[in-house]
Amino acid sequence: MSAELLEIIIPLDLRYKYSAGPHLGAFLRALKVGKIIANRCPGCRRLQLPPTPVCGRCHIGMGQDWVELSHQGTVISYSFVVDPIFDPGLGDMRPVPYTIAAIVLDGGPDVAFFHKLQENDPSKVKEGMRVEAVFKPLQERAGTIEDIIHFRTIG
Amino acid sequence: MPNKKPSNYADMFHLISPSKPFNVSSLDPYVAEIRLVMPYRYFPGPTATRFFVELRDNQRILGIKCRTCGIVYVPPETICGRCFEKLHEWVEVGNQGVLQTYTTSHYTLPIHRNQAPRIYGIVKLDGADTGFLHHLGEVDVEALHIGMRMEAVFMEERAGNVLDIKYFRPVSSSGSPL
Amino acid sequence: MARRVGVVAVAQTKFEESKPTLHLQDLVFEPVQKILQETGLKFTDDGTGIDATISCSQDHWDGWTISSKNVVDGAGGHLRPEEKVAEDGAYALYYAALSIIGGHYDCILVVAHTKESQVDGRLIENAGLEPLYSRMLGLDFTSCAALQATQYMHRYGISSQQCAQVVVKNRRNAIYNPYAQSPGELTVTDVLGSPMLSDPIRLLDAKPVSDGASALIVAVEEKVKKWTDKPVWIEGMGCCYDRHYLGYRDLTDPISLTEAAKRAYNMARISNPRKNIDLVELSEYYSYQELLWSEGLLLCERGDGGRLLESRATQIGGDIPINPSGGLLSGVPVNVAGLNRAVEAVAQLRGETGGSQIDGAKRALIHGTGGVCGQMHCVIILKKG
Amino acid sequence: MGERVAIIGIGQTDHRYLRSDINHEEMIYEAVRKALEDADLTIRDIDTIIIDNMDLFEGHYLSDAMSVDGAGMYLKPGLKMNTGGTSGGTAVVTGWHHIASGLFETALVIGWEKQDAAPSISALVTAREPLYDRGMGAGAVGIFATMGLKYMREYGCREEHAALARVIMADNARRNPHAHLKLDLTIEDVLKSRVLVWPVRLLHMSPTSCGAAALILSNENKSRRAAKPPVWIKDIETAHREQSVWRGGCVEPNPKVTAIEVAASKLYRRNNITKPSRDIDVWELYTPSSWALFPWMELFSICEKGEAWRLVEKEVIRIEGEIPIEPSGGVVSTNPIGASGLIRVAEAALQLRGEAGERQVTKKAETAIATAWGACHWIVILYLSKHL
Repeated sequence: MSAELLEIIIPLDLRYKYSAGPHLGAFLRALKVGKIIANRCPGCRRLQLPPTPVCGRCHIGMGQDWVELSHQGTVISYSFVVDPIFDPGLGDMRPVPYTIAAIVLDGGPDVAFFHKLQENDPSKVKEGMRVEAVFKPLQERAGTIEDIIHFRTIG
Repeated sequence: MPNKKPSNYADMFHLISPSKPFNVSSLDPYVAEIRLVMPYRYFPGPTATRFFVELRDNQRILGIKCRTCGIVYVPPETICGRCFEKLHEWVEVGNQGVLQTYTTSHYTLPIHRNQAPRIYGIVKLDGADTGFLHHLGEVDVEALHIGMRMEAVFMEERAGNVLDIKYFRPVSSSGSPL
Repeated sequence: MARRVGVVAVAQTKFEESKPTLHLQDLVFEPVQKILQETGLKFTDDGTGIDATISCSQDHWDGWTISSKNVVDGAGGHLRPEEKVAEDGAYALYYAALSIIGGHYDCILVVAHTKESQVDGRLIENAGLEPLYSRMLGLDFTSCAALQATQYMHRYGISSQQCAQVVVKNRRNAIYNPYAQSPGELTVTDVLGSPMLSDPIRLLDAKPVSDGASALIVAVEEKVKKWTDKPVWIEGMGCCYDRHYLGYRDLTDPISLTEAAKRAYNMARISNPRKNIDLVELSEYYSYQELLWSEGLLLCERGDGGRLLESRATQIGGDIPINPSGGLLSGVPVNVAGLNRAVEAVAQLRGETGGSQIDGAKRALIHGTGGVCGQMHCVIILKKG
Repeated sequence: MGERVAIIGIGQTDHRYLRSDINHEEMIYEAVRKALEDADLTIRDIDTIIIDNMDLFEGHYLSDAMSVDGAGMYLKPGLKMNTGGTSGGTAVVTGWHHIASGLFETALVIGWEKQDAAPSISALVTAREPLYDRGMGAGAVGIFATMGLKYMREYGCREEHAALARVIMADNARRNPHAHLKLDLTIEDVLKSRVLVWPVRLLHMSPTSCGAAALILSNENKSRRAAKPPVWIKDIETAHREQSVWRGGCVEPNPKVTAIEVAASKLYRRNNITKPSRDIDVWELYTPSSWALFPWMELFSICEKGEAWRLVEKEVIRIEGEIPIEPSGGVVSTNPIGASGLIRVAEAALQLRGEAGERQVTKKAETAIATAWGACHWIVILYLSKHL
């Protein structure tokens, strides 16, 4: 019996034409003009961010009740990504380190917004800290989540 | 042969060509291109390893026989799916056999090294009870027929996988190699 | 069988070659919303509504690890049971019915979705072949099916014309189906003149790329009777696996289909399927498969699939109509396929299919299949209440 | 109700970081063989087979199809399930419904994962919305960091206590021949390990493992004639959770009732479990991080809110203790994801049989809870008993 270890590497490389649908699509288009919008469930009246087509609790369609949220908010949770990670969306290693946070935007208390923080120093990131969205310059925005570069510390 | 250590993930990642995060192709309706690429690493296990090593080093095709049902599997399988027994009894089979079925594919996918057409066939090698799925080459498509005698052609450079067989081609006496 | 299970309601989206306006969540929610509105049922914990959800989708097709995440919100998974069958939709119905027979649930929503248009499915199919001996050759399910078709047609003298007639029949049937993607009057010449994909399978011999979703509610007998006056009962079901590697199988003999069918026939006490079944909705991803599957289902002898078709028995009005809805060849997404067969058969048994209605249809067979060249099959017998 | 369901066969591989010696089918075969031997059955005795794994972890589309020979599925009925981290638990539940239906006498349930195929953290990135958080999200560490932070702040527990929980699980794992990580740890070792996101350190998180596990389930009739004493799966419950929570980084601004609480209370009510710490003898909770242990203990009502860390401090959760939790060493010691939930059930069943060897709990074990957790705080709970 051969003691040799063979291995066979077969990449899976798929490219999806992915649809955002009317609700997530409206949110992304709003980012392009510098707005963060959420939608309100006609049943339980809570906001969904990012907007979704259906309320998981009421099982009813979300309709078109849109609310614009502040660019400022409060960090309720955070995480530092320091370890190198292969990103299957890039086909490459993701640049690290970066800091991600769950942020409750002013005017949108029902669900946290998930984004990066500018601050990467663990000693300076705290729950309850106030942050503000930093958008790319208007002409560079493409209508993606990356139109917000990150959230910077304020106050 | 030196024992090769399994590659680490970093080595695998280098096989992938990077791309932009995603492209928005339309804003309304909102459609974006999203990539999902992963290099997967498969360890063949002892049976397929021995089979591949024999292909690579000796250009020999081995089969494995189930003692319970008597079936000779080529390519070999560790477990007889019918009897649920582990297989141990290696047998050498010829590199010639009979064509069971074939097709010519007329499209090219990103995973293909060469442009279409691509001819596939299943060949039951002499001494085997199962068919061997592979490419066919040096073939006059019009003359291809079920029952045709075929033989394995090996790659010059062999890496220890199923592609060490380049393809099966018609045996000259019965077929019409180009 | 301790408890009898029946279908309360069915719903589906229209099938289209692409649905660029819909997120996967939108796609799932569409038939669910329809079925909730139609039945007035809600997701409840007290036995007065839907007890659980069983979904069907595939991570590869969605491009999403844990693809049922797109199902949870719309299909009642929040703080409630939701389970995903990672197989054809017929298996989801099979599992839902089992769970009700077992007694833990009384009413289950089954939902299946796929957006084939969002990705080149041939690359996914390539990943559906074992990596050592098959995947590296660059095969996809169409080229594998072509190997099966060549061997099957050679062994039994099936002609390309006969396969083309399946396409003509099913596309014509689809004219009466408002949800069908590609209905139309085609001729055998049209089919034989379409571009060759993998010899002998031409473009029109293969199921087109399709987006859509289907939903169905099953419940225990008492509740079915309470919630609908047009019940359809699940009389029998069976499923079965064959081996994977093509060279280890006799591709011309769909034994796993026959095994699955026998299980379903035994449970439904069907001795003569051709006689006892009024219509068949089967999953033909390629035209030759309708012929081969009709043999596997014991509707005719091995090798007689072509003759069965030519006898006109499988047309609407024949004695064993196959795919009066238009079948997969008229465009039904993978994964949704098997569940949608049930949706279509229920409509037939309820007499709601208009121009394609089979007169006096009492018992239907539905079939779903998964894996390369019909490796595994699921057969379910439905009966009008 | 339908047929009663018993576990009559248990098998698992030794779980390791790398299984370069074997392919996935051979790994599955190893577990299935052991389960059949344990039950003194052959594959012919098996009526149906349920299998689960995470498709994108190995890159296999329809992995059940390419596991037929190794799993013994040829010409048998079966299903493939996939519900994320809960998959292994879901597969057992699926088998349970199969037997309960009366249509099958025996069911073989298999969970497996071969995480040496690709780094699972990369595969897990694809569990996120591609147009929203896929480009940012990375692993589950943040969830447990928030959990730990909150727990420390509210209840006065310190890092040492989570470290002690990890030490106990490591001690248990060393007594489990199948466990992946068999570490000899001190509290100091844990506290010295690298911070991933404070307070979660490297040693607090579960490893990536290769492994397979198999269970044979059967009905009452067959179980009476089984080679080993049957362990009954008395009841099951599943609850998932909406996506908005997940998209907010799995953190809720105004925490609502969790899936664990909902599912556990339903299951307890149906089975007259009024004081879980007394009514349940062994717990195999699915704790992907030692920081999850405290909230889990409280959400499962093993103790009052804020009490879990004190119980751990008293070391009552040890194998010799009054409330043994994770005697197997838990998910932090062994995590072949598709098998992890199933291993919880297998380990709980071994305890009730009294066959857990060195990791057998000291107290008399007659009832157990095994769970599987995953995705967006989804949960599957199985209630096991020695008695019908």
